[in-house]
Parts: sequence; structure tokens; C-alpha cells
Amino acid sequence: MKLERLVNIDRRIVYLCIAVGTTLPLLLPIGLPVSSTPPVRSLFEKVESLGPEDVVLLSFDYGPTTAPENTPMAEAILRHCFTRGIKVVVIALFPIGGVTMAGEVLANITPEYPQLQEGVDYAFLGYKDGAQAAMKQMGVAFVNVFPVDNGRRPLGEIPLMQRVVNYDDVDLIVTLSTNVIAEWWANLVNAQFGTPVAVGATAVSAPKYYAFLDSGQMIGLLGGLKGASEYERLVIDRYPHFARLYDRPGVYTAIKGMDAQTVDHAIIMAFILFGNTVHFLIRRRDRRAGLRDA
Amino acid sequence: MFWKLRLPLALTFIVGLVPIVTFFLSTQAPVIGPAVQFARDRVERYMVIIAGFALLLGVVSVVQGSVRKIERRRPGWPFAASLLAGLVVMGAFGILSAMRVGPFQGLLTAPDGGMTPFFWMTRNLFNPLQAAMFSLLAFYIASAAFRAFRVRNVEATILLIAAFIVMAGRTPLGEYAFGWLPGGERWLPAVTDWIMTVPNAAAQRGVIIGAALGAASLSLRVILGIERSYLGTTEK
Amino acid sequence: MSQLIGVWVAAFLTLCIFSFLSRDNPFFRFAESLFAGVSLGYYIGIVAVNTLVPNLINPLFGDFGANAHLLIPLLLGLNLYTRFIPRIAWLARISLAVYIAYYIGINMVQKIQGEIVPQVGSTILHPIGGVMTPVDNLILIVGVLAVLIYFYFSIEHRGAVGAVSRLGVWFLMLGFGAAFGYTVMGRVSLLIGRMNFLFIDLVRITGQVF
Amino acid sequence: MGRGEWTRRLAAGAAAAGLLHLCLAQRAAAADAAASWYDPQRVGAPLVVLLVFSALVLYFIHASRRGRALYIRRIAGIQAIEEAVGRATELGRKVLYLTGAGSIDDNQTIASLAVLRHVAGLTARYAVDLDVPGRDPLAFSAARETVQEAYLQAGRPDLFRSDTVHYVTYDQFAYTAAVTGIMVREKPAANFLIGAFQAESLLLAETGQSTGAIQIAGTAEVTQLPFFAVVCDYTLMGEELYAAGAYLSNEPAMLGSIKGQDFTKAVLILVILVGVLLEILGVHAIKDFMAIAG
Repeated sequence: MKLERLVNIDRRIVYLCIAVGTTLPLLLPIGLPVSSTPPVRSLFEKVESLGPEDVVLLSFDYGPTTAPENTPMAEAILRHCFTRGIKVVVIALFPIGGVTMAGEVLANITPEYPQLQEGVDYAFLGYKDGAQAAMKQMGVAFVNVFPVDNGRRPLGEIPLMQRVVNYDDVDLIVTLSTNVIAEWWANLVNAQFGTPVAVGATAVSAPKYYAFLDSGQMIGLLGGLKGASEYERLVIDRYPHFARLYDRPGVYTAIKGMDAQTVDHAIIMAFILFGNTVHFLIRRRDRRAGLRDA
Repeated sequence: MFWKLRLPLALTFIVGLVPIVTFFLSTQAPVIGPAVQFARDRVERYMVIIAGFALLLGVVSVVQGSVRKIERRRPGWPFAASLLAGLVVMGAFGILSAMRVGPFQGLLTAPDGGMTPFFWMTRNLFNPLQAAMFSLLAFYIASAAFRAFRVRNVEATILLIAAFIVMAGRTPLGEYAFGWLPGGERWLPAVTDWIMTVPNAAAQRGVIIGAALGAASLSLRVILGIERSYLGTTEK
Repeated sequence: MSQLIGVWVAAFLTLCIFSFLSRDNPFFRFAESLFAGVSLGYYIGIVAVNTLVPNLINPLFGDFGANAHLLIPLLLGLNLYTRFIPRIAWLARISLAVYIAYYIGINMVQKIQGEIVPQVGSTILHPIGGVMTPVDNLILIVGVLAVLIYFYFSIEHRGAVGAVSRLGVWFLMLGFGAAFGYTVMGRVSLLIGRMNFLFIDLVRITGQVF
Repeated sequence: MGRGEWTRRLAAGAAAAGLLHLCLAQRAAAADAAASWYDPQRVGAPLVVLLVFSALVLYFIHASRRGRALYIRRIAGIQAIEEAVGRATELGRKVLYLTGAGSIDDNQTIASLAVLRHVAGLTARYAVDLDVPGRDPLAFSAARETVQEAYLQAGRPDLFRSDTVHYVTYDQFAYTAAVTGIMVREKPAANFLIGAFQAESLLLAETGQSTGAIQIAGTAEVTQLPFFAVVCDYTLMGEELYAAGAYLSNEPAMLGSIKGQDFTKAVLILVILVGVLLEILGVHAIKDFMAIAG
């Protein structure tokens, strides 16, 4: 009888374990080891090879629903670029909240770099409807798509944008994407203009981008929280001063998120194993009881 | 009887064939080209408008139901009141924005770039409620996995093993599992990828082909007037 | 200040929803009914501003002559409301019939062109070969055929057909298990997002104001 | 001209057009003149499949109407419908029926309405409460017509109340919250989750499971099938969902259409087998033909 009770435990016990397993790692980082995979390392090394003369185009192609996965990628890449003095042009092509995400990430990161000047070291051009058309037009000139930046300043008045005319002046495109927009960056922009493209994708869509990596249409791939945490780890290992930043309790990072993911997965798997063990014990007991009765 | 049953059925037959026939025709075709163009461009827009009108039917049903509940003081009537309050406030902001009355210029962003009341409600009431409800899935997926994944028979065991491998392979757990063997940390992630791209794809493809045939067959039944449950009418 | 009130309202409603995990309670019921009301109001706004105004009202009031054809959907839309007049309630069925018929026709060709043909076409492969191992294609072909046999309604599933159909079920189970396991990560991410909001963002924003 | 004659002629016409088209398609490819009538991107394999399929379905509808007996195997989920309503009668609790997330532009919703028609007939006959909360406004309207007519047919129009089919909201998760509330508070004895479902599938099915309801699900959404299959008592998968209404109606014409679609399936299986055989021999004719429209 006792065994039956174990199989049918109150589902709220499972809920409680998941709640704790998600919250605790966010508040008290465990710091599970993170090993990096080649697609993440290749993006990291690409950024490492760039310097203050170079320009990265960072496109926010996701909305609030996938922010837990995409935002840490954006933050780690932006910090990496700013630390190396790389110039960054930020745009948003995702209709539902892309520009909000971009604004929030910039507002979060730029105070860490008081020496940077908006318009000189980075530019925030805002959102444009119709991603595919916008991508093609930016190959001609950014100003065709974004006549003014997000603060309504004409592009001609922005020093950085005076020398960044089109993709020819961009050394790397990074798209943080929740859906098909990443494919367009590879199929339209990389194929036509040759600018290297890297993608930070959600875990759900990451597998289909392996084909793009193999064909060389993408030079790097961060898949979901796992990929984001790998990038964070690489940045921290190369620039140790980030460790302090990433360990602060009030900051959400992919490393913490990945801890929570791993713990939750472990909890679920443990419950499955537990359920099956008890199930097996019940069956053995019943079989023995059956033999006795017979 | 003719008007109530035969007219809708005749319309169904004619309107249903239009997209099928025009699908294969060219908009460049002589004589019928403009008609093909019309069917492709305009009709779709018409349908969107009809669907727009339908929403009010639902609103009427909700208001009637809630008012009845409040009037008769049925159990839980205060909740019907909070429903109506939410509906009236949010709906009013929406309609005023559509009519561009007074300060309600624009639905989500005011002309000065600030937040409209509609947007404030969306961001601080509507979106958090959506996200909270959506995130309950993390709890439910765990309890469903615990209860359902048992070694009962061959089918259930296959289900369990596949789920288990993929769950492990998607996190660092998969790397730890065989990490002590040379190259072992790649094993489970590789098996996960293989399951997703080969057997899983085969199963999905089989389901999709079958379901598409079923859907096409249903279409044909509706166009021919054999299936008409949705009209609420039978011939008997 | 508006932001501060906003995040606390959001946090309160989030907790109301989470309280459902323990049991049904008045807080959840309140959040649930408010949610239903606000969401319906939201779609009233969206439909009015994004659909009816640009597609119907503006064209009709702007240039009636050029857009008179829009009276067709207008009438079909208004016709839905005859339901409230018992004597002519059946008229509403005409609008439903037209709407259903159009999409049922579209769906028929789209299912064939967009699903059956390409999915069958991409199953016609040389059995030796594959993305990851040399037998992938063979497994894929066998799997698709077995699942199709499982869905075969006209033969009893016994003997050889029964065996193949059982194999089809195994493929389905493998696929379902994998898809289930695969989805866990995305769902946990959503929860992480909410916990992050409750424990990190809420504290930070409150701290910034005071 | 009788109805049977009419379908027979249509079937013969479709078959003839299919053959004619096969010949024409070869020429059309060569001669550009034909392209002004056809849309060259769309004719080819899709049109052939459409015509073969229509011809087979029409032929079997005709044959079935002429009295030819057609065997259709048992489908467990369909058999369980009556049992579920019976249980609600015994327990004196209501039956909850959801038509899914789709509008009536989705064939799954139409298929669901056909099943609803049958379920409503049963609840009217057994005088059990039926509750159909609506999400899409048009599907809600159609469901109301369907249920009202079913009650009329069963001779119990008195049992149909205006809140039997009632509207909730269009939003995915607001609707889900409201329906889970109904499940927990009113504890329906049977839950039908039939139609197009999205991420809410598991929220609904798990809540229903926790209240002890017998649950019959049905969907063609590949991404949601796993959750229904794991949690619900019976699941109508893909093609079974579309067949359910026809199966339940037991009308010869309906059953004939299922037979026709089964034969098309046999043809497609043959096409795959022959195609694979030709691939082995290095002939790509069939693959190329199917790939035209890709």
C-alpha cells in the first residue's frame, strides 16, 4: 500500500521541486562547469579578431517571449565588442518588441562603459518593418532604411554612420533571432553581399541552423541558453574582470539560467527514475504475491 | 427549405471551387486573368473583414452571460464584475484609439512616443498574465513526465527512452554522463540530434501526409455538401 | 512612478496565476476573470485599429466610388448579426458558409501542394546515405511508410499489416518522446523568465525608484 | 440526373482530366504559350495528385451510395466517445467540449464541429449538461448552430440554453485560464479537446487529468500530439481526427470519402516505393516530378 502512495504522490511536490530548482540557481549561482562548443568558439574568435577600426551590426530579431534566452547573448556579445572597442550598429527587425529589447539591453550595458559616446562608438538605428526588404536595402545604404536613428537624429549627423554606408563597411553581422529572420540574414545578406553572419538562436530553432554552419553561410551559432552561457564563459575566461559583473546577485545571466535549466532537467529525470523504480518494485511485489497465492 | 439549406450549400460549392480553380491559373491568362487576380487579392481581404465583425458576436455573448450572473447574484458574481470591468476599460481605450478621440491618438504609442493607456494596460496587465500562464507549462510538463513515463509496455518504454535521451542530451547532463570516456561528452548530444533528425522526422512526415489527406478529403466533403455539421442543418 | 506601479501590478497578477498550482482560490479566480475581460478588450482595440479601420472604414469613407466593392464583406459581416432576430436567424449561416467554403477550398490545394507533394517527394531517397549515418535514409523511408500504414483505415491491422502498423506506432512513440523531451527546455526557459522578473527585475526597478 | 450519377460523372471527368493533364504537362513545360493560362509554378505534381485524389474519393462516394459495403477498422478514440458521455450521465456531471484554437478557416475546426454534432446529440439524448466555451468568434458561432441543431434533431430543444455554447475570449492564455478554472470548479466528467491546439494543449490536458475526467483529445498539430498522447485517455491523431466525423455519421457517402482517401494513400505509398527503387537504379524521374512544386 505504501508503494502505491509513492507512485501517486501529490503533483504539488513536483511543482515545488521545479519552483525551487528554478529560483535557487538564479539567486545563488551554482557555477556548473560550462564547456564550449566549436560554433560558439568560432564566433568568439571572430569578435576577438576585430578591433576599434571594425564595425559589428547587431540585429535584435526577437521579442520579450524569448528574452530569457536571447538577451544574455546580446549582452555578452555587446560587452565583448565594447571591451575591444569595436564599433556597434544596433537595429531591430522583429515586429513584436524587438526595438524594446534593443533599447533595454543598450540601457543596461552602456552605463558600464562611460567612455563610450553614442553616435561615435555605437549607433541605435531603431526598428524597421518588413525584414527582407530592409535587409536588401541596407546592402545599398543604411540611410535608405533608417533615414533617422531611434532618437530621430538624421543619419548624416551621426559620425559613425558617416563612415558606415552599407554592408561593405560592416565586418560582422550578429542576429539574435527567435524565428526565420536568421535564415534571411544567411540566405539574403551573406549569400549576396558576403558579409559574415553569426546567429544567436533560441534552443528550439538552433538545430536547423547547423546546415547553415556546415555550408559556411553562418560563421557562428549560439543555441539557446546553453550557447549563451558558453559565450559568457569564454568572455569571462578571456577578460577576468567580467567575473565580478557576472557574479553579482541581482543580475540575470545565461550561466545562472543554464544552471536552473540543468537542475530542472535533473529533477524531472530523477522523478521519472523514481517513478519507474517504485513501479518496478510494485510489479515485483505483486508477482511474488501472485506466486504465493497460487 | 430551399433558402435555408440549398442556398448555403450552393454557395459553399461555388465559393469553395474558386480558390481551387484559380490556384492553378495564371494571373496573366487571357480573359480570366483579372478575375484570377481578384480572387487572389481581394477575397482574402474580405474574409479578414468578416472575421473582424465576428468578434463582436463573442463580446455580446460574454456581456450577456456576465450581466445575467451579476443580476441573479449567482455564485462567483463578483468575478463576473471584474471581467466586465476589464473588458469595458480596455475595450473603451481600444475603440477611442480607433476613432482617434481626444487624447487617444494611436493604439500602442502616443504621437510623442510615450505610452498610451492601452499600452500601459497591455504591458502591465495583459502581457504578464499571458507570460505567467504560459510559464505554468514548466510545472505541468514535469508532472506529466513523472506520471506518464513508465515502463509499462514496449510503446511506453520507447517513449520514455527517447524523452530521457533528448532531455539529457540538451543540457550539460548529457556531457557529464559519458564525459569520463574519451570523446564521450559528444555521445548523448549526437544521439539526440540523430533522434530529432531521423526517426522523429519520419514520424512527423507520416503524420503530416496522413493528416493532409484527411484534411483534403474533408474539404471535398464540405464542398460537395456531404459534410455540413457546421451549418447546423441536416436534410432528414 | 507609473513604471513602479506597473511592475507591482504585474508581479501581483503573476503571483495570482501561480497560486493556481496549489489549488483554485479567489486570487486566481480574480486574475482569471480580469484576464478574460482585458484580453477581450485588447482584441477589440486590435481588430478595430488594425483591421476594420484600415481595411474597411478608411477606404469606404475616403473614396467610396473606388471601394464600393467593400460593401460585400460589410454586408456579409453585418449579416452575422441576423442571428439575434429569430425569424431570419438562418441568414447568418450564409456568411458562415461563404467564409468556410473559401478557406476549405484554399486548404484543399494547400494541403496537397504544400504538404503531400513535398513530403512525399523528399521521402524518395536513395536508401543508402543520410545526414548523420549511412542508414538514415533507409530508416526515414521505412518510418514514413510504417506510419502511413498505421493510418490505413480500410484493412484490419492483423498479420503483416499489423506488424508494420505496430512498427509505425513505435516510430510515433519515438517521435513523441523526443519532441516531449525537446520541449522541456523551452518551457523551463519561460519559467526562468518569470522567476527572473519576480526576484531580480522587480527588486532592481523598485530599488531604482527609491 | 440522380445524385449518384452526378458524382460518378465528376469522378470520371476528374480521372480523364488527370490523364490529359499528364500529357499536357510535358508539352506545357516545353511550350511557353501554355504558361499564359497555367501558373507554371503550380501545375505539375500538385494538380495530378489533386485530380487522382478527387477521382478516387468521388468514385468511392458513388460506389458506397450504390450500396457497396465498405470496411473501416475500429478507431479506439471514436469508440470511447459514447462511453465518455455515458460516464457523465452516471456521475451526473457535465461534458466539456473544446473546438480548439483554430477558426473555421482551419479544417481541424470543421472536423471538430462534426464530432461536436455527434457529442451534442448524445448529451441531448442522455440529458447531460454540455459546456462549449468558445475562443475563435466564428468557430463559436458555428458551434452554436451545430449544437442547437443537434438538440433540435434529438427532440430536446428545451435542453439547449444560451450558455451551453458561450464565448470566453480570443486570447490563447486567457482562454486557457478560464477553461482550466471551469475544469477545476465544475469537474466535468468528460473533456473533449478536439481541433487545432497550440502550446495550451498540455495546460488543458494536465488540469483535466488532475480532476479525474475521462479525456478524449484529437488534433493534427504535430507539435502538440505528444502532449495529448502522453496525458489523455484517447487521442485521435492527425488523419483520425478528420475521419472521426465521417465515421460517426455512418453515412455511406462519408465512409466512401474515407475509402477514397485511403486509396490515395496506397497510391502514394506505391509512388514512394517505386520512386525509391528508381533512385537505386539511378533514375530520378519521379523524384524530380514531385520536386517541381516543392
